[in-house]
Amino acid sequence: RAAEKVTVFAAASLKNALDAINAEWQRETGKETTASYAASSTLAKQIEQGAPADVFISADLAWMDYLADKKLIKTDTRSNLLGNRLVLVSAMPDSKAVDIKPGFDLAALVGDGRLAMGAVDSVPAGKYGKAALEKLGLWPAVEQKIAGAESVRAALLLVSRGEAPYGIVYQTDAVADPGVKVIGTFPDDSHPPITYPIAMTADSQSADAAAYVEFVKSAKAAAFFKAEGFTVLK
Amino acid sequence: MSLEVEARHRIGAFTIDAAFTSDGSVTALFGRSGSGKTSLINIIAGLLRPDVGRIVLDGDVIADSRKRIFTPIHRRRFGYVFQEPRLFPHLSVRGNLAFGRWFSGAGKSASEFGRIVEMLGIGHLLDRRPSTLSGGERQRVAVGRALLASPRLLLMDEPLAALDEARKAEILPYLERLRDETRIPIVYVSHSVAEVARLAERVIVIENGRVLASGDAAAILSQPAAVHAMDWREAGALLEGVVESHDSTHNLTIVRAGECLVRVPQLFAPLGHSVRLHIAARDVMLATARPEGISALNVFEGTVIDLSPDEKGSFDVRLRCGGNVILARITALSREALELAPGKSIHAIVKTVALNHT
Amino acid sequence: MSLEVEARHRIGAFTIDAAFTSDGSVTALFGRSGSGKTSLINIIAGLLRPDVGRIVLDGDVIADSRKRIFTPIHRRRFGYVFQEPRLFPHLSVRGNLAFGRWFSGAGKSASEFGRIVEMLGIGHLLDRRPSTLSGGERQRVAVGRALLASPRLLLMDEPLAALDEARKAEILPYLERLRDETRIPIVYVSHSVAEVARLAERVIVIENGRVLASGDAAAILSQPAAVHAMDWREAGALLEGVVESHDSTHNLTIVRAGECLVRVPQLFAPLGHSVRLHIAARDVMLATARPEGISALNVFEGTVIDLSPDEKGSFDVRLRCGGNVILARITALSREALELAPGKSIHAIVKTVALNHT
Amino acid sequence: MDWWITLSDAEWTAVQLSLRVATVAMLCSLPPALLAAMVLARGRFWGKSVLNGLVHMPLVLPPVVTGFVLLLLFGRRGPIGAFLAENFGIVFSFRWTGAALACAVMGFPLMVRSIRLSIEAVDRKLEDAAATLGAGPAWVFMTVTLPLILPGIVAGMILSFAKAMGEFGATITFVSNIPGETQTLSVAIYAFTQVPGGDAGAMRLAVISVIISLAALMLSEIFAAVAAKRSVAA
Amino acid sequence: MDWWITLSDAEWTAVQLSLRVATVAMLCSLPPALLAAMVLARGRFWGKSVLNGLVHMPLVLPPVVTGFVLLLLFGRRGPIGAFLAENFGIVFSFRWTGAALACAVMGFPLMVRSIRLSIEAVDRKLEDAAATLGAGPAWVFMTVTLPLILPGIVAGMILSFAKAMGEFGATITFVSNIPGETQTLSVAIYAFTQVPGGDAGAMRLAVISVIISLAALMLSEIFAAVAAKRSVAA
Ligand SMILES: Nc1ncnc2c1ncn2[C@@H]1O[C@H](COP(=O)(O)OP(=O)(O)OP(=O)(O)O)[C@@H](O)[C@H]1O
Ligand SMILES: Nc1ncnc2c1ncn2[C@@H]1O[C@H](COP(=O)(O)OP(=O)(O)OP(=O)(O)O)[C@@H](O)[C@H]1O
Ligand SMILES: [Mg+2]
Ligand SMILES: [Mg+2]
Repeated sequence: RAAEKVTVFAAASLKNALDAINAEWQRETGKETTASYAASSTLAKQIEQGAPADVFISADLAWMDYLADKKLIKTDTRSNLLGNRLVLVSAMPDSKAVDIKPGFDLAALVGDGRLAMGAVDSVPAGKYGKAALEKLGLWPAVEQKIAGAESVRAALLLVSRGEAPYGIVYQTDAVADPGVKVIGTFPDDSHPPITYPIAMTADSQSADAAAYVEFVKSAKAAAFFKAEGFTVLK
Repeated sequence: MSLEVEARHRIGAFTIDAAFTSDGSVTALFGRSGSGKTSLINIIAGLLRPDVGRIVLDGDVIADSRKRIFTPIHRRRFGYVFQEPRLFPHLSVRGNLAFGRWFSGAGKSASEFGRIVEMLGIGHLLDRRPSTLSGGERQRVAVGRALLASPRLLLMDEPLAALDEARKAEILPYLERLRDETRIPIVYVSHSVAEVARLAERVIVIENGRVLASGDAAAILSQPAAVHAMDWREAGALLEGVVESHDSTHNLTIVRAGECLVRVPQLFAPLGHSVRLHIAARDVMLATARPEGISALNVFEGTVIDLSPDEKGSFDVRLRCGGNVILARITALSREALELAPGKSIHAIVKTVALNHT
Repeated sequence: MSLEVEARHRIGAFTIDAAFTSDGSVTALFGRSGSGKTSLINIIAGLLRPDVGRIVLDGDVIADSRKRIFTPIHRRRFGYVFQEPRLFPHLSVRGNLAFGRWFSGAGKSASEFGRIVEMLGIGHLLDRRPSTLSGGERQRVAVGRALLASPRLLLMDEPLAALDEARKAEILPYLERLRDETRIPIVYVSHSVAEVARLAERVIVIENGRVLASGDAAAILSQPAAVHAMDWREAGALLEGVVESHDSTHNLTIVRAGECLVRVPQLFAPLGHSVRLHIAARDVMLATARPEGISALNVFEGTVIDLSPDEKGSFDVRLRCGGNVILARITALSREALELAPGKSIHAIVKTVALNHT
Repeated sequence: MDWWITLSDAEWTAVQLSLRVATVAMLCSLPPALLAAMVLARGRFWGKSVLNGLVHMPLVLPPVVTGFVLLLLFGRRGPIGAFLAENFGIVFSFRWTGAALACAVMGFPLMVRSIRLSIEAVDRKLEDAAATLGAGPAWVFMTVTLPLILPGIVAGMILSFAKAMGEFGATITFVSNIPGETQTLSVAIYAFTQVPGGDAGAMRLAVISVIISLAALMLSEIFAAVAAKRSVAA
Repeated sequence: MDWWITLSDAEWTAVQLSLRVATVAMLCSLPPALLAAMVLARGRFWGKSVLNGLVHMPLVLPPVVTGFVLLLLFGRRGPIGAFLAENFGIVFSFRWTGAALACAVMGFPLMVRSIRLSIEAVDRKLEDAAATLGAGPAWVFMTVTLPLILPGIVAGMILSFAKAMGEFGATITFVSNIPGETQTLSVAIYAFTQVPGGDAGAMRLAVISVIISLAALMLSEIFAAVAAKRSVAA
């Protein structure tokens, strides 16, 4: 029976939206799904080692590319599912909105505090954040002030707990946290597009996997993703 | 130099309920295995806190459960030689010996250290670990450790049990000197009447957690009923005497006890020094007439006080000889032959070598 | 019933280099503290593997380092009463006693269990943990544990050291019966001449890891030189005799040893049974003429063989009396008074109660 | 006890699974841990340091690395995993058995250390005494050594159990986060911390985890107290 | 030894930092661990179970949760953190001291258990003997108990050190991943595992970590052997 269930390996940040979508899918089709949420890196390596996953949704392109290189996904089923935006958050309710553009003195804003973000060479959000800061020419000034968290959630926590006055996180996480205030959004062109790709795995035996992928890409599902703050890509 | 002990305590099914006072400088605890000697000593040391108890040493109340006084163990400064050696395994023999000195302030001088080490014959062991010692060596180190802690009271639980006689003969005189010179009171557990007779002024006989008899060593050791717990073979009389003269050509010392002059193997005590002689009942022979041409040097005239009941074919006869009470153990057959009865005058014969206690 | 031991071993600065054979059923190991008795027993048991060694029991080669034979400890079935009790703390007394039975196959019968428990007086302790026992109680359980393992050889390292005399007097006869009835050989370490005299047929005297003297108990115990390691006070002669008659009205037994008739406290042995009498030198009095009207029941005529050198004012006189050699210890003064010299005829006087060994 | 009722089926499953995984991990690692402890405490052989190092490895390496190593070795395509699956039908990958394996491995050094410490404290003279009474080496171990090291064994088991309750790094890396199969309590807690609004859920599960572990601790203490009463050194 | 040369400065810094963090964590947790072990082994008081549970908490909870709790308590705004910062100038957040605190807390239950096990094995009769020789409770502890529990202390220290080398969950959550300040070896290893193709780097650092721990283990074994030789039960 387990083989008939669709098994989704998805980035941990998608848990809320995907849980809702899976529930909806079950209501409509009567079919159950199994979702395993973990870091994209973990999931990719598990798929490489023969994990019984039918569908993989990664939080960045790199790990999907990693599997594609090894021919472990059905490339024809791959598409970019979601997008996200990077925002600058502050824990201080009275902080003013800022305009993030080249020449913006982020270093002065941060002062002698820390700028929390995902770890810049391992966590996807950190990688995007670093790219944006470099593109805007702000990186050299703030490089020494970065506190690289283990995930966006941890970075957000650092800000909401007042450890770091400012942080760079995904919009999706920021809007859900009443403890922080979004004071600026990074221009979309300042960093490579934040993309959550989806694909079926090469080993997938499930008859329903294709239908499930279509469902996740459907407008019905899109509503759930949007509710969590994601941009739905077409 | 007075010790007052009172204790009532239950451990499992065993109840200790004992009280005694002793003003002797050495108090012997006698009793069969399991009678509660160690428990009693533990109570004195403070290791066992009795349900009800009171310990007074020289007027100093060490513990009194009614008044909620309890001097902590380490403030009592009671040197304790445990029944088992209990050496510190992580310290060398030297470390074990020195342990008490760290805490006793001044401590014994270096020369005292050397003296005790030599007396115990543990000089060659100082750098060894306790785990490499033989049973007797451990016991000797344990004795040294307690002695070197400058205690104000020594508790010794069968301290010489695992030692050979020659070694005992070296340690006992040291304990005697301790008793006589430094006047540290000692509570001493032993199954050997010879040891007790030699050291103890007071004897407490324990049976089943209770004091069966207590009193002067002389009195207790000549009470056959009380010595059931001890070596029955060693029961006898204890005479108090003073050194009268020395006969060094023959290695003899003459001790005056009451009106009797007793020849004993040479003692190294000055004239006039008071000494105690234990004359075991089994070593005393009786004769109706003064015998001639015999090797025994001590013949005392006396009268029979009374006879104990027959015990396995032998009688203990109490005699009064020149102000002393002497005990003689004879067979039923001899009793008939000599027609012994209270009031009969008799000669008691004791070999000098039988009085050798070293 | 023959034991052959040969061992050479270094432990730290101590070297053991001993060889002895014994065909007695009880072999006593004598020696001062630290002389290597326990080490030797450990070698026999297999707990210490000597550099060079050979153990043969009744022709059965238990270990031989040259032939690379080494029977594992648990296959030797040598019951070992350690110097310290070594009870299993996680088992009850009953569990400790039964331990050996689990492995010895048949094991002792239940009645034997009851007999041993009663003899040791540990019946009321069966459900207790060893940690709650007194020192002597532990030692008794350790003895019981070894006895109940149905050993083919018993190794006993001062098994009675912590016991009172009354208890010893209950255990010794049991060991005697073991020796006489089951004929289990025993290697016995003790500092007590009385115990050894009573039990042992062969005595090995160890000094500093070497065998100083070995031989028949009678021979060794009357060699003052060899008994330095033992209680000097207990040195004496060992007489082999047979029960001649019983005098139950007076609780006496008459033993014939050579041509001497010795009156001893009643023995519970049948007529004709052979017994051994230990007559301590200190208990023997000499007289030039047969004394009259004395309580001592044993007067033997004899002649002086020789006199030992003067030792602290006393001499050991060897006498030949009716085919036996008897030792008498007298003072230098008596020696002069009686004009003792080899060849002189003399009377030896021994009290019956002095021969009481129980 | 409001939150109790609000435990979802999935969470309830996670609780049961955690219990099963922790118990199995604890019990199955006991025999090898005993063996390793015995060898380390008593053995004298050349490779002892290597063995000792190996035993401590799961402690020294980040759990993610341990999990990854397990994935490489015991995964469907791993040498050991493939061997076991083919010859004995034992499959670890993405099964609860794999979670138990991960937890057992992570708790192994803790268990070995505890037991080893106890073995080293055993008075070997008692073992000698047992031998003179006719007990061969195996019997000596069973009747003397084992009862005497019971406190160490209990301590080791408790550490292993508690560790298994808290383990997620190696588990999620090795067998992913599959509800009902490999999603233990702590993995579920982790997943909750990765999404906005998950804190309450994480907290609720953490409380359950703590309660279970406290109960286990208490049991072990009672057991240890009984054992201690029985085996005071004589 | 090729890879040695290829250690980047940052990695080299991580190595040094790890050593410092692990050493400090081990040493600083020793006194409280001793105290806790003593109280748990010897004390008889009402809240003992609670204390015992508390000590085991870091083992039971996922490290991320422990890190989160540390952040709540010892963070800049946390009650203890604020108090310490104000009164003693001790700051944990984003400092290596915070990493050390996290590692110390994670290793605490391991250390306490080892020491406690040893304390429970101490023959109290020896302590009694010391008391009769005039040693007060503190001296008895110093001169008798402490030397006798040395094996347990060493075992506990080694476990704590090894744990500190492998800890990253609580560390990264509490003090994030700041190169040169809080990026310990295992945090760096973790970062490597999160990027495609980072395995080689992770492996290199893992090897270093293992070598350091092996060296520490070996040292402790030598030390323990010496101590054991000294204190065979008499
Ligand atoms: N590991 C060791 N290192 C050095 N010397 C040792 C070691 N073990 C034992 N010895 C020495 O060997 C000698 C013999 O010890 P053993 O225990 O055999 O004596 P023993 O005759 O049984 O003495 P006791 O009557 O005191 O029990 C002792 O002097 C002891 O100090
Ligand atoms: N925890 C306990 N539970 C039950 N009984 C106990 C406990 N501890 C001691 N006893 C009993 O108390 C009695 C007295 O013990 P103690 O050690 O004082 O005897 P002892 O006179 O020193 O004997 P020994 O001469 O054999 O050393 C013993 O019968 C012993 O069994
Ligand atoms: Mg006692
Ligand atoms: Mg010995």
